[in-house]
Amino acid sequence: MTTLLYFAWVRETIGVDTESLALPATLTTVADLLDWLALRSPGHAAALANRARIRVAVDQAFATPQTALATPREIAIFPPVTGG
Amino acid sequence: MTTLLYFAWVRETIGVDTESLALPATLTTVADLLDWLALRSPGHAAALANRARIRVAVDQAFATPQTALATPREIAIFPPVTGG
Amino acid sequence: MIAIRLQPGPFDAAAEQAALLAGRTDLGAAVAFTGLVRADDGLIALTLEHYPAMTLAQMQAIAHEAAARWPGVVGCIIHRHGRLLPGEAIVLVITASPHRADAFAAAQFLMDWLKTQAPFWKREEWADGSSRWVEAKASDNDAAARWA
Amino acid sequence: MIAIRLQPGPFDAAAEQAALLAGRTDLGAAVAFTGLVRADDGLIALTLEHYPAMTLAQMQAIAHEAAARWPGVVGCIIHRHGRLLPGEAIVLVITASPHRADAFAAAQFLMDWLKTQAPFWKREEWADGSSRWVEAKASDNDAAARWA
Repeated sequence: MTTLLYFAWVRETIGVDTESLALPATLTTVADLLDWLALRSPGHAAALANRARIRVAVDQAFATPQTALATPREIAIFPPVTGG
Repeated sequence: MTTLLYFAWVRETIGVDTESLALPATLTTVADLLDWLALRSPGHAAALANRARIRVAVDQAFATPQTALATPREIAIFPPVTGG
Repeated sequence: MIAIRLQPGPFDAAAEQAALLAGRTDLGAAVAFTGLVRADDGLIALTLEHYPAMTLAQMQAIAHEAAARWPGVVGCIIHRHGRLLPGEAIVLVITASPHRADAFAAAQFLMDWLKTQAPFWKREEWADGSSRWVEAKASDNDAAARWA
Repeated sequence: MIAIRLQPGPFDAAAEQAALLAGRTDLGAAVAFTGLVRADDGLIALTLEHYPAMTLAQMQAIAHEAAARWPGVVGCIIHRHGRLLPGEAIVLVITASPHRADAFAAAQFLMDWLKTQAPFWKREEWADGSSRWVEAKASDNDAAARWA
């Protein structure tokens, strides 16, 4: 099982802050994961509609759409950061 | 009469911090003034020997060797500044 | 060594700088940057959400990067989270070094990277009851890109 | 508005910054630069001589120039004179503005110009009883030249 974490408006649009999912072995990259997640609910679809506004961290390291998934324990999905 | 002020090692080498002098009308630029002052004493000559290390302010505004003297009330002579 | 801290409450910039300089007489320059909540027309509060498991690790990585680029620099980063009111301080970056150029450069680097590499998100609350998430700024990405 | 002050005694950077930010909620960034006496091997004190009639006028001119270049910046410059010991603060520059880029730029500009345009001279006293006047640094002239 992989823990999915959502932050900021991604969290609000999806409607939950975390979920635990068994990722199909067919998902090999971050882009594959986002495509698959978008099918889970209208909220997921809305949150992930514009991929340019989405950032992903795999096991707490920033990832790109091309990043390989291997066997992640924790994947976070969020908007571009705005701290500081 | 014009007030001459000396600062830092220029002051120490000349041996006084101020003097009041009647400048000859033949002195038309700051460079002329430095040539003339250098003749006043061995201390003046030593302080003004290396003109690259000398800075001048005429009536409290930075000047160059080419600056015209007009009728200054106060001329300060000092090394490059090192504050801050 | 650039220390990091994450906390909901306020910080004392003067005490932090005094602690950093204590017993040191090799430091000729100290730069303290404070980021504050601006009250743009009608803004009543800002809430900083963050990604707890990743935030400190990312702040540490940013601090290490600055220490590697400017070995003579010591400093600290303190970042707040939670709900903050206009005028309150959000972030403190202090850098100190023998000469001023390194302290200025490291402080700007730390802020540019914190803005673009640390997992914080700001939500604005407005007087009319609405709220919105702050959009990332292109100018922050440009600022961070100059250190590439 | 960038206020200036010249004094022999110490300053309280935190109080100065608090006064600058008081009642302002349009300022998102504050930069405080402190210049300190470094104790290079065997240095026991630094004495800052200055040109009283010209110093404040020149500090004022530098402050006006910064205010003209960065109209949104408020701040202060406090410069000490007289005899200072290792670790003591010599100069404080604080700048605050809506966004951080202007505050950082104005603070660096003010320091670069103070170093090259304000009539101060530093004399070093050494443990062996000798003393010498600090030479102007080419790096300070280079730093000032970038604002030309």
